[in-house]
Amino acid sequence: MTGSLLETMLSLTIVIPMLATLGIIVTGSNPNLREIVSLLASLLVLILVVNIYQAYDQGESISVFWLEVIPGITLSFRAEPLGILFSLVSGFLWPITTLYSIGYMRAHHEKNQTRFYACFAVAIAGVMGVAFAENLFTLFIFYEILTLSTYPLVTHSGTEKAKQGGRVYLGILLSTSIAFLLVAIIGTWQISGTLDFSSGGVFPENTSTSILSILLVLFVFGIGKAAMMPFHRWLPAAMVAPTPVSALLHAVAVVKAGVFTVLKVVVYIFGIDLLQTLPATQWLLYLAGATVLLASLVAMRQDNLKARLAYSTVSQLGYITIGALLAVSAGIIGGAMHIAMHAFGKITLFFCAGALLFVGQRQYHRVTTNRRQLEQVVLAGGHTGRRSNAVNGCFANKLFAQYCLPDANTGPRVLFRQG
Amino acid sequence: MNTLGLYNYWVVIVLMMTGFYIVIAQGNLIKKIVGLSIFQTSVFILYISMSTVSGGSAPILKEGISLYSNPLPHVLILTAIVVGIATTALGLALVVRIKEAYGSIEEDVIHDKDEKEC
Amino acid sequence: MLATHLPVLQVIIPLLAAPLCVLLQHPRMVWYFALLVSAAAFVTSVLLLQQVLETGEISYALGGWAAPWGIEYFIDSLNAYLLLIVTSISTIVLLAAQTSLAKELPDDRHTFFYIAYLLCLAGLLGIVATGDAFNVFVFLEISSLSSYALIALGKSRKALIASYQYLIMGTIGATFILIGIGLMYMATGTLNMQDLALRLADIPESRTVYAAFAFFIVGVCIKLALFPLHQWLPNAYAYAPSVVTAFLAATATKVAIYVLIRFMFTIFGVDFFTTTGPWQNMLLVLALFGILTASTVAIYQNNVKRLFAYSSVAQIGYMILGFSIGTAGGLIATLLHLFNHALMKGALFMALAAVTYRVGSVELESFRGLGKRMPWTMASIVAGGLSLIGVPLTVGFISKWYLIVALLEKGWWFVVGLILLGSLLAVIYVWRILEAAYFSPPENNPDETPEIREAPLSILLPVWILVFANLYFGIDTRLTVDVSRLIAQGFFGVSP
Amino acid sequence: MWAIELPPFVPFFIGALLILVSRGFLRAAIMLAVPVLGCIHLWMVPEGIHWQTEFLGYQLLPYRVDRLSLVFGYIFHIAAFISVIYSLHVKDTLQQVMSMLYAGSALGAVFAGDLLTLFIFWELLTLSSVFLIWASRTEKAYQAGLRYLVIQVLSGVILLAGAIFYAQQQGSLQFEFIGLEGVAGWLILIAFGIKCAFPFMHSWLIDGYPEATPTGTVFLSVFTTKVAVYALARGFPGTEFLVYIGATMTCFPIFFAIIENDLRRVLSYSLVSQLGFMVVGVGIGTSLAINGAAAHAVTHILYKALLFMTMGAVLYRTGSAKGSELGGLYKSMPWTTGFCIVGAASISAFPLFSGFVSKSMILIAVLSEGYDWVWVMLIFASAGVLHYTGIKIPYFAFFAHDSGIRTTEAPTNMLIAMGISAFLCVMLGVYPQVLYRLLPYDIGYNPYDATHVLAQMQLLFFSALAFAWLNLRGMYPPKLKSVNLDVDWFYRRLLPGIIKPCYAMILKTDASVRSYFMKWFRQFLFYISHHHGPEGLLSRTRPTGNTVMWITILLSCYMAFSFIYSK
Amino acid sequence: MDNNKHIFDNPKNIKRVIHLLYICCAVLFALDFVIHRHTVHPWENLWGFYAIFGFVGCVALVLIAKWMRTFLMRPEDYYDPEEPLADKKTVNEKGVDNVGH
Repeated sequence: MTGSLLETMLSLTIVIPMLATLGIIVTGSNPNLREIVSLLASLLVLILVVNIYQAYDQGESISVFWLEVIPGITLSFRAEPLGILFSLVSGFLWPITTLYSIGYMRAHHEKNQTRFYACFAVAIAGVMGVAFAENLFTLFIFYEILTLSTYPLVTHSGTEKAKQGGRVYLGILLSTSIAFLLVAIIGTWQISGTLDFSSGGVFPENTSTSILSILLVLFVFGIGKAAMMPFHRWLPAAMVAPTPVSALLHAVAVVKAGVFTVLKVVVYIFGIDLLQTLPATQWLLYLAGATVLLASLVAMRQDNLKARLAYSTVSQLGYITIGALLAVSAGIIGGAMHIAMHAFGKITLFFCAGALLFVGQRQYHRVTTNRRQLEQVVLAGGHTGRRSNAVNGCFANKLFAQYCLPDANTGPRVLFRQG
Repeated sequence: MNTLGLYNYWVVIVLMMTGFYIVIAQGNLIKKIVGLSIFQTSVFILYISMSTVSGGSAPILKEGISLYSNPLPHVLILTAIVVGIATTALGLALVVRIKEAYGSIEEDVIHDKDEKEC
Repeated sequence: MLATHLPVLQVIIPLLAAPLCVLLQHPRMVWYFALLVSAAAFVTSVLLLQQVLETGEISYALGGWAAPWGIEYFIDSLNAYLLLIVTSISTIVLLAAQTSLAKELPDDRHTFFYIAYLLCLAGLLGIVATGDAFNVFVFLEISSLSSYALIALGKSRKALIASYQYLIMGTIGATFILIGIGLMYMATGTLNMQDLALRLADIPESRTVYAAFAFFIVGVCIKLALFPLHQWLPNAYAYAPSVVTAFLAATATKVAIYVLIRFMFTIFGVDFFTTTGPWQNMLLVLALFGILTASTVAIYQNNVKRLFAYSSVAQIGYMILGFSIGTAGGLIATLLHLFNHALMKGALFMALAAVTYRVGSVELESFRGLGKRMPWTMASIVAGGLSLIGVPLTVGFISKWYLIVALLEKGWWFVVGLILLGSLLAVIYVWRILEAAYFSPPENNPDETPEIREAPLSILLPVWILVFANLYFGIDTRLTVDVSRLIAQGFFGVSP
Repeated sequence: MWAIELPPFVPFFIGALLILVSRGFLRAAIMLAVPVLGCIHLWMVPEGIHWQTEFLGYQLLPYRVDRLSLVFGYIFHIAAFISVIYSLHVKDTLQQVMSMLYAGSALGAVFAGDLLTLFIFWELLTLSSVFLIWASRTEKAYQAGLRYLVIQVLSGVILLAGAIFYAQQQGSLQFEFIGLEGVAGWLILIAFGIKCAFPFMHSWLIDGYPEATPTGTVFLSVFTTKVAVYALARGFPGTEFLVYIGATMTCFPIFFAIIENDLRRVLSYSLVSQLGFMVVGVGIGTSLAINGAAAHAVTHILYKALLFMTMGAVLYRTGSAKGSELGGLYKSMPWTTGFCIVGAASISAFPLFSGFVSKSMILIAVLSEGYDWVWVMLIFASAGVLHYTGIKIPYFAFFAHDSGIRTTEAPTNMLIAMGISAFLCVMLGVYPQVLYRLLPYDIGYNPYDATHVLAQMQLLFFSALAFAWLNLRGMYPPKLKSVNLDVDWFYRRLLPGIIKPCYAMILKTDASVRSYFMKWFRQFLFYISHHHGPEGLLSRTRPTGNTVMWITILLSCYMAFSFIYSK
Repeated sequence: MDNNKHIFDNPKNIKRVIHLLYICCAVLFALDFVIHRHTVHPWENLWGFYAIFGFVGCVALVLIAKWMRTFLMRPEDYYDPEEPLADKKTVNEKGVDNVGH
């Protein structure tokens, strides 16, 4: 494939969902057409990302430049392994979620379905933008697009409770991203003069450790989508959303964008060698470990199935953050893999939860009375997210533990095991 | 004696403070405008005072006089006086309208009426 | 030939056109005329900017008397930049004036409105174009007096009170500036800005200069509505006719800031500002207070116009903050925000004009459900709001970016934190509107008020021009950043 | 010679799938055919490593055949076959599928050549087996199953951690001798130990097995613990620590077994005790001892399955397996009674029964290595086993005081299954060479010499005498409807007892901190809105004078500064 | 059901079984003198070691186990979640049927 075709394809992964948004709005009055547009766009994106993956696999370097906003700060995209992985996961799950949504939304006779599908498509554009962003600025933009486009989804039902949840959702995500992430990004710009992701990090060698530590902390907390405690509240708060949205939040897009950003920052802004030398890394590791544990504990006490799953997600994200902060290559690999594994696991769980909801049983204890369904859920969960299993979760977990050792990070390791 | 020598500056300050005090303390809208005028007047005097050249005569061309006060501030202050008049006029016009609309020109009364409206 | 007279044409065209309006009694005709004048001014300013960028500063001696004796019109990149902002906004606002005013003003007042409008425009342009300190005062008063009149045209009787208050304070402010100028003249014996700058640098710092400085800065701060001297602004903006609000919000305060920059950096000099006395810190503290307090107050406002008026106070805080850093980077941030804020507030207040046109009220309550009924208007409010917050790809982001970069250069992390806190407050007050518009059902049954539909094109068009500019200058920053850089370079001698 | 080298778990997993889609007779046929065919297949497979893959730079050997694994492989097939027959009457897809998966996982674990594969099957064992407990579909079974699941998963996670440490230390994941050097060894030992029901880790077994379905218990008794024994034999042979662990395991459960009322629970305790023998054998680690442990595993699978089957049949027919509720069943279930006695004789290690030929190997190995006190403990346990299992089980279930329960003989398929295992018990007892040939090490060993037989007979008969004497004197512990505290008390009573108040305290603190914070926050908000709100100080329309005052203040400030700074 | 007399319904048969046990024990004990055992452990040489060990050990086992009941036994519903923590005194040895005799 020629380079320009590939560049176009890369642009298209972002443009197609945007166009789909328009198409959805235009065809809003005809539900069938509207949903066909959604599905088509999702399939197209899937095909595109698969092609990009293959091209990259064959050694092609794909990058595309859109425009320069401020001298040195550009809107540009590049396909690199982490991003491709993330885009593949999301690209694969989007059609599935769309299919599920069609059934779900119709069965529930939800209102404002056009808005729902439109926002959904924008969110996917955001995801693709985050995945392929070549620099922090581009990433930040799409990160915010993702935040804003999911708010209407979270508050879809329009009830006062939904709005309350939506406020918490938006409040935490926006405030962390503006108050911390943006500062961190500008700080990075100030220190290194670039925002481009480059392997090995961007900071000059003589940068003071304390400044870098502050930056790291700002980054980790600023990426509110990674749901590090104590900025995790938005995730349980967002469970008021319809189930397909929860799937979008937990599996396809939002939280994954968060931890993905953490990974990107760790690998391409700090660089793992530098990260290992920062004192803040240790503390954040402990915090991530605590997040894993506490969220699991809280999850156990949740009666609402979706809340339970939400806290479980918080806990799982902690694993990925640990993987990133370990600052060793296999930790990164483990973290990246766990993005995919957790996505598949959690989406299954949420779909099951949605199915149960359809039967009218949101409360966990009521579900237990229907043992058969519980078994299904537990089985699905057992094989994927929660119970470490050969098929997926374990590999990621394994890698973490493996590389905890050279660091002698006993604390997180022990915590990890408990989880 | 220096202090007394600059007496017109003291006048400026006294006038200015008087004007200010009226604007701050008086609730009556017209009185406020009066205060404002006094305040502006102080500035006129300031300008005129500073244009004085000791021993100089008024800046009117006349034979035999070689030392004149600086005429420029006088010119400037003419403009300022015009502006001051315009301001006062506009202010008074507004007060008339306010009186029509509220039936009062006392600031607190007007304030209360606005409060009630809400 | 004409090109050499551009600086004076810039001012003289609207100034002379204003009385001519009396001849054109028909509202529509006056409107066309005013629009034409404003467009001409706009073209002039574009040409001027071009000229300045090509050949450098332009000095125009009025009536042929050379400076420092005669009055000089002096245009450098800063002036040209400001002229462009003022004329462009004025023209765009005028586009919508006819339609918007039709609902807000009786027909017989239209002529009067356009006279005042053009006078105000002329005043603002005069302030910017002139190179003579006293002339600044004169034009300031021209613009102020006409803006008092414009505000008093508001429908509500509160507009009268607002106008009156503005008059008192504006006069005090202008008079303070006058005193300042007088004291400067006392110290130096010149009124020409370039000359003043040269002579002030020579003479030893005296109490006269300090007193001039004190009077001047307080006077300007009243005009630009720096916290806590902002109290005239919310009411004036809230109760003035919609187009007036849009025009004043986007231009008047900007021009005041120009005056501040010009006097501070050109006349008193950067060193005076940064090294002697706590001027910098005083402004910084006031600006920060302004940002936080006004943003917080904005959150609680139920009148959306008033809400955005408070937001303006906060935004002025950002500009003064950048100014008070006293570095080239800070100045760039201020200048960018000057331009960008004009764009966003212009767009927002114009959108409010559209809402007023259809709904008749800008209370938050009446915004409920507007997202569906007036999609384009509300979309423009979304865009403007996002810009206000500083979301990337909007102009708001650009200026905030430069502001933070400038602060980080100084190492003022704490201030960065406060600024971002201000942004978050902006999120909240913008979100309140959006939530009402998009996520709240209309208060009354839509069937009962079927007349609420999308605003007419004549209002929407200018709104969307501004929204588009909001986005365009958020993406393509060459013009604004380059010009700002050039200006800063002029003052600080180095390119940041 | 054998073209296809399928790992033995594959037929079972395929079988599980087929069961899922088949019904009735076909399903039964598949279930029967899988172990038979699998066993024949295994017979043909030569020793060696048959599969190799690479994963993350580690060599994985998912299918390794040697003599140690073969012993377990064969007996697992046989046991699976018997258990399948026993459960033929069950019409429960969940149980059937899961039991197939369970058996397959056990085989997978036994033939795993590396720790990662072992871990995978280790977890699959857990996941499939827990459904056999849940299949009872009672609340009690559900709770017990959850506890079982948690502990088993814990074992798996520890194994994983251990494996990772091991890989870190050794650079290899190969599952060979591990030993207790370093953290890895200990972690892996603990993981194995949990599954092997080491003291204080045994409660899951006592807790879980009796709650499973009658047929499920049979499956459970066969696989999980024996996989653990196999893993110990593979990874920790000759670890002295295990000798003492094993000795403890043989002795302490018997006290509990004596006073236990639920006969299936008694069998569970006896299971732990018998595991102790194997662990001792592994701990000694000589070829005789390892042989003994392996042989004991084989015989134990057969007789323990037989005993569980008889109890299962009783439970199936009467609905209870409580000693206090049973009695006199020999009248209506004579065959079952007979098989039970065979099983009891086997577990008690009467000569000519299977227990004898394996247990004696371990005893001799212990003695010859000079573990005197361990030996004493083992023979104490050997004597005791007659009490709590050999006599107690048949006595209370089938004889003793007639409970008045009259029922019918167990279903035919159960009888056949019991018959086969009873036959095997006797056969191995009479002709042990069949068993010995399969064992990992070639040693000439003959259990039937006069010394052993006599000593064993004396031990057993006098033990029986003690039973008779105590019983006649009325000193034997009566059967009481009760539960007896065991280690599970710690996590079922003590831990919740501690955690609940702690949790309550934390919640209370949390709530009060939260409410304090919220109160503070609300006050803050109130303060903010008081000053900034629509009628607040800062947003009210202030009188003009007010601003002018501000102007004056600001001006004076500037003036003051001006005068300070001017020279 | 069946009202046939079964083998152990006749107490005599029980007696017979017990007597048979006594005889066996006696014979086995006697055999110790007859058969020479090759022993590994010195204790094994003790006269009647296995017999006595078996008897004493089992009696001790049972007595200890019975004693353990005093602190291990709890009512059957001890762990049942619905019930409040049961009072230990509710376990009444007389109340439950004694099958052991």
